[in-house]
Amino acid sequence: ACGGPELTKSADGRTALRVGIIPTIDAAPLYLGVSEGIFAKHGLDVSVHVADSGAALIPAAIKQENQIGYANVISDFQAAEQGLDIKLIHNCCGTGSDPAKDVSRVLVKPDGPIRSVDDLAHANLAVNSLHNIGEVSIKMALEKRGVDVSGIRFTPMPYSDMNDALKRGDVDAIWQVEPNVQAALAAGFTPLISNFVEARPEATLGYYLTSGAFAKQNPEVVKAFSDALDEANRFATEHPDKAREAVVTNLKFNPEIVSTANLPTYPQGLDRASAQEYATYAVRFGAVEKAPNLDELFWSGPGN
Amino acid sequence: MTAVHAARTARPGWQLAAGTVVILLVLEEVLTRTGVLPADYFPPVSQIGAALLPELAGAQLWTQVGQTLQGWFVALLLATALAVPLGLLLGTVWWVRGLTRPIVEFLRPVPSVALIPLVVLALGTGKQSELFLATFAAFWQLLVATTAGAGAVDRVTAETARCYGLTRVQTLRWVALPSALPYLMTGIRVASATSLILVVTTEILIGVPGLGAQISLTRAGGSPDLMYAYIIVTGLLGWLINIGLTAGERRLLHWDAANRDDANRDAANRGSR
Amino acid sequence: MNRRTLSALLGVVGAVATVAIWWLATENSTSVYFPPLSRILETAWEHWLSAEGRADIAASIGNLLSGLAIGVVLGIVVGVALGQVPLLHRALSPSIEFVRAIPATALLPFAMMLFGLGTEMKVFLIALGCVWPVLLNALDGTRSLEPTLRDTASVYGITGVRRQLNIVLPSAAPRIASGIRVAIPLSLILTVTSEMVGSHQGIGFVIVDAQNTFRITDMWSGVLLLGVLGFALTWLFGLAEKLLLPWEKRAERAL
Amino acid sequence: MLEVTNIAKEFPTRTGTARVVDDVSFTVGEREFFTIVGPSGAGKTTVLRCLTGLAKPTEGSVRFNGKEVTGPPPEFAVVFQDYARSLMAWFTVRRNVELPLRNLGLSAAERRQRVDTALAQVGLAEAGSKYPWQLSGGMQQRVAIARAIAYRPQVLIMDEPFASVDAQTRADLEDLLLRVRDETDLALVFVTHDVDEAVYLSDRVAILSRSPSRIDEIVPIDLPAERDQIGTKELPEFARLRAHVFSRIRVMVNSTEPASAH
Amino acid sequence: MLEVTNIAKEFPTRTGTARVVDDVSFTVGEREFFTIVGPSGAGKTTVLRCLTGLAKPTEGSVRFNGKEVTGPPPEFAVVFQDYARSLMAWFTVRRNVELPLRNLGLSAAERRQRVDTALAQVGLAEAGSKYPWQLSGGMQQRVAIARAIAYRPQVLIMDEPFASVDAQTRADLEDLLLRVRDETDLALVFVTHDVDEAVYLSDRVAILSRSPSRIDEIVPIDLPAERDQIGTKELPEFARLRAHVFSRIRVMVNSTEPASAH
Ligand SMILES: Nc1ncnc2c1ncn2[C@@H]1O[C@H](COP(=O)(O)OP(=O)(O)OP(=O)(O)O)[C@@H](O)[C@H]1O
Ligand SMILES: Nc1ncnc2c1ncn2[C@@H]1O[C@H](COP(=O)(O)OP(=O)(O)OP(=O)(O)O)[C@@H](O)[C@H]1O
Ligand SMILES: [Mg+2]
Ligand SMILES: [Mg+2]
Repeated sequence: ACGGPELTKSADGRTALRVGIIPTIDAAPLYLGVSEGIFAKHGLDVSVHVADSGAALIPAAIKQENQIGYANVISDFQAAEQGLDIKLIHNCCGTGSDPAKDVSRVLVKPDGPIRSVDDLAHANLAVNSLHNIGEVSIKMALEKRGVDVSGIRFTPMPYSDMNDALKRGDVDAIWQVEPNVQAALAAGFTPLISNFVEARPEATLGYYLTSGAFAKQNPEVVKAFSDALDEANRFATEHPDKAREAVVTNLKFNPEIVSTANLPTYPQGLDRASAQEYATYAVRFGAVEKAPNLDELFWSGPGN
Repeated sequence: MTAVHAARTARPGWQLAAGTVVILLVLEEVLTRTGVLPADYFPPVSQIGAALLPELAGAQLWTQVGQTLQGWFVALLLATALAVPLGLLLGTVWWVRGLTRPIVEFLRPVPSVALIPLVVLALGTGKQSELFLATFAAFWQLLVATTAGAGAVDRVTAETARCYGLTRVQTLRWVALPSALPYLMTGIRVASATSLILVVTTEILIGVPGLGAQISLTRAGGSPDLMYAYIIVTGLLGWLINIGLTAGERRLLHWDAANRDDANRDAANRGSR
Repeated sequence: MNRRTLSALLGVVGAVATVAIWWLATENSTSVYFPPLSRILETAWEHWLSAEGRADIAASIGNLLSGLAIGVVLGIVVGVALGQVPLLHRALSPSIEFVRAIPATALLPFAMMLFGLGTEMKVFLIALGCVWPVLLNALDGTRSLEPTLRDTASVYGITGVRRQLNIVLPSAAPRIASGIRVAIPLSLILTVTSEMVGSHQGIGFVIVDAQNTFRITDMWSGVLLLGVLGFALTWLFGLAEKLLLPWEKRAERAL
Repeated sequence: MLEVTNIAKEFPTRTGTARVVDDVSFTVGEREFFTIVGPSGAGKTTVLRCLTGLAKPTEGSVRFNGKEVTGPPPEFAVVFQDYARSLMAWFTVRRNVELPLRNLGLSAAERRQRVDTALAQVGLAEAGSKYPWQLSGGMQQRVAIARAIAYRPQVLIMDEPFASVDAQTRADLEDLLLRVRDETDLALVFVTHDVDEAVYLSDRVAILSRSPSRIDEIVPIDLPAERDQIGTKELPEFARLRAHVFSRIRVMVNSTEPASAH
Repeated sequence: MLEVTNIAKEFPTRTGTARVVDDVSFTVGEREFFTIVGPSGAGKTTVLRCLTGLAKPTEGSVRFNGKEVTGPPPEFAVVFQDYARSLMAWFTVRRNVELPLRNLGLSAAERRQRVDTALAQVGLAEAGSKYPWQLSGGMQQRVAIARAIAYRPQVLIMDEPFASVDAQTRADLEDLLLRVRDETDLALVFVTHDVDEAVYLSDRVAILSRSPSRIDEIVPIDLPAERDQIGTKELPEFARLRAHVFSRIRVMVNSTEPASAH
């Protein structure tokens, strides 16, 4: 994409910025950044745009329709591998090191065919999309536990349908993320592994991104966004209740479920180390063919 | 004549329809309450209704309804405006039809959903994309209907037009179009649902504001009651739209055998004997 | 040369011209989203002719044909019935219109609830989508049955199944055919939709997977295949129509 | 056998209802050839439609063998004025004629034989395998007649059945009708614009007034039962009846309507 | 003015082609009233279709004012045998009659006036706002006639235009045609099954043989130019011509076809 549309300024001189996101708890800092005036402080007038499909967010960022987009780490690799010109500019969300606080679980029916982690080796496991972060992180976690992952079958379906499918026995196990984990637990399912934490603790799982062209033309805007997010992420980490409230008001999340849900971490800066590890496994499990060049994929600051 | 008469015959039908709907609703309630249908993911109507009520009172729902309706309407209008003249042309000029047939048949099965990334890239994530995808899908359906209808002109009627020196355009307007109209109106009712469905689907997938975006949000947020409430609003919208279309159709096609009041009344008399 | 062969020839010309334009327009394209046609064709050739590709096609076609067949038969039967029993029509039409307006994606959970994840669920979704154009056309076609013909049937006591087969169906046939023409591409589209969930195989699965992993050329090759299939199905239907509705040829196109 | 008592028929219009048939009563006896004549637009077709139960009279009643007619009785056959539209374009001529016979419990051979006979009788022996749209107007009309005859009804109702055939064929078909009547004890209700034909064929001729129509007069045709195209038409009584019917129609046509006013 | 030279028409059939018209030639002069009669199925409608350029003769040619006819010339108007289908169900009677006038460069007032006149002439002054399917058969046929007359063609081609109207109205319409011919220098090509009508109206009557048809004879009608329903029909010459035409048709009908064989 060459050139791209001009940035507009709002009345008080702030730069208007559209940020695309998928409707998850991961979006909380973004909303808080708006409502708490953090973006405004950094000269940005951010509007949040929600889309169900990540497949639409990256083209929108490339077209600079949404100047900033979001995708998880594996999708980022896949987009880059196909030659899409994206730059990762800031951590969105990640995982801590306490398995109990993981936002993600693999769950099974208590009376189902899968009773133990080892049984997962031959499970039919529901994930939201194949060849993606669920599949990769689960395989990573299981390998670290010494389970042979070659026999697992993954079945794609929307998160919202998984509990039902498991209950009916269409699948043997499901991979859920918050807040659906809470609903799954409430339905009486047994969690087996906390795959994000177990795959790699303290990892960044998703990044804010922009098109290479935009990053090149508007380094100071990207910098301002990145700085603002540092603050927003910190704020969200410090005020988990406000983070929960933000997704309830903005994304219509069910307050009961959200109140008990684990929150992801909202890490500072732009973490490359965990991406490196994910890249290795992504190649190994066939999500991408070759490891991405992280130097190119990651934005290296306004100096560049 | 038609309107008065329609009102008169519509009344008993209305009660019947309402009765059927009530029966179906009660059935759903009973089935979910008794656990024949899994209630936690397919909530009973009373629960959906309870979730819907506060929404009905708020302004937000109506804004979303308005946005979806607007998308539906503009897309259907665009599709009609494009498909009808083209369909008349294809239906009446054999060589144009021959020339374009493979391309038309090739393009028709292209799924709009697969086009989403391309459309987003070309048109962005705004209303334009929604309109494009909905128009694209509705267009082909209307084109088929119009082409078939224009091809079904009675031979004698067409020859009459030729004999009295009607120009090509006049023949299209006064002969081919009215002849195609019964087909076209059916096509419009098919395409109307398609347009609505695609508007809602793009709203779900790329987050254009409207009912679909709400469905997507409530689904992600783990509130199936609310999600079904929005789905039901979508269905109701489709139903209301159809009432409007059917009424319009009766006026427009009052001359068609299907709507000739007397003939129908006699037929009904015979049917009920 | 008669008009039909000429028309077919023109079609070839049109198709070749379109392909040529597409080819030339994208030949030097560097856009990831709009790859050169030559590359799409190459990818299509490689994938769809491989054993895996053929298995994908076979899986999809099986679902598609079953769904389409069920949809068409159901559409004709219900449409013809509603068209002749006004009471039934009035009673059911709100419920029908309601269901009709709900997107297939929103119906997925319902379909899964009824049928689980298997083939039945996909066939159900495809049939549910295809039934509407056929149903509405059959309904309207039946309703506008030529009054003199209707009278003829009742005078000569042509009733019941005989009436349906000899009078109602043939006269609604052109409309029903136009409904089926709409249903065919719809069945392809719904095949894709239905394979978004719970599938490991199929054309739709390949397209959606390619889309999710940004393999746009693969996605194009899937779209291309759908186009080819749609064309082939419509063509086959045209042949069947000619066999089933031979009297239609009298309409040697009046205008 | 067939009693029509004070029937009236109204059609809904934009502004209310139009009374098309005002008050028509007559009876048709066994084996009777009953003809209705009247100005164009008088309501003849409408009366026939009520008679067969295809339309419901707004007032009055129609009884066949004492039973109220609410739909076409199986004993009736009808040749419609709009004959072209009463044929099924998707069936051959044979199939069109044969279709009504399927309910009569006949063997295939019997059906075939009846169809062949009827087609030969109307002079279409060779057109059996054609489609209706491959036939001339008059031939289509004769297919409709053949269909009615092959059905062997008790009451045959015909609405201008010979409008599109040439004079010679018409005479042949007229005689065919008379012969069929004699052979099968048929009653006929017949509408025609040809006064000669009406008088030649009928036992009684009813003259309908302009719409809203009433029966102006029912003329008994006291000609010898044995009719023949030359002999009967030369009888002075024939000429008298013919002149009488014709003059009544003229009065009806000119009564209030400015036909061909200029 | 109108020259038909050795036209033949074949239709494709399952087994090859059927020759329906074998060899027909005639010319129609200015202001001439030219009538074609012949057995049902002879090919009259087919000849008319070739004449108007609606169908292409397999052999031979049709020329109008020296120019080959390949499509309906704007100077022609046609009343189709299948009149009901030639009316547009979606337009009122007025609109049906007015439609062809739109291309004649008339003002709205002139158009309205022409439509009113034509409808009054055929006795349908009051039916203007009805739809064709609300009319009786004869009324529909008269709408088709009104449409042709309002168009004021140079050549008027009519295929059994009075088949569905009563005797009195028919006579009125016949005289209307003659008057219009005299007033507007119209030429007419007319098909009828009514021999009296053919002789009464025509300058020449062409008798068509059975299909594959040829012209059996063209009979010049040497009756005084001023025709009138009573006087003309009482002339001995009228009776002679009538008998002659009738006997020719009888010969044609009975020639090979076993009409009403039993
Ligand atoms: N569906 C209808 N709606 C309104 N008026 C109608 C309808 N059908 C018939 N009429 C009117 O009823 C009158 C009688 O019609 P009908 O067809 O019975 O006449 P008819 O005697 O058969 O005439 P014809 O000899 O011309 O066939 C006509 O004036 C016609 O306009
Ligand atoms: N489309 C067609 N295909 C095959 N045969 C046809 C077709 N149209 C007409 N014919 C045949 O041509 C012959 C003449 O038909 P045409 O309609 O010209 O007769 P006609 O003289 O007008 O008869 P009528 O007085 O009954 O109207 C008929 O035998 C008919 O079967
Ligand atoms: Mg009538
Ligand atoms: Mg003819």
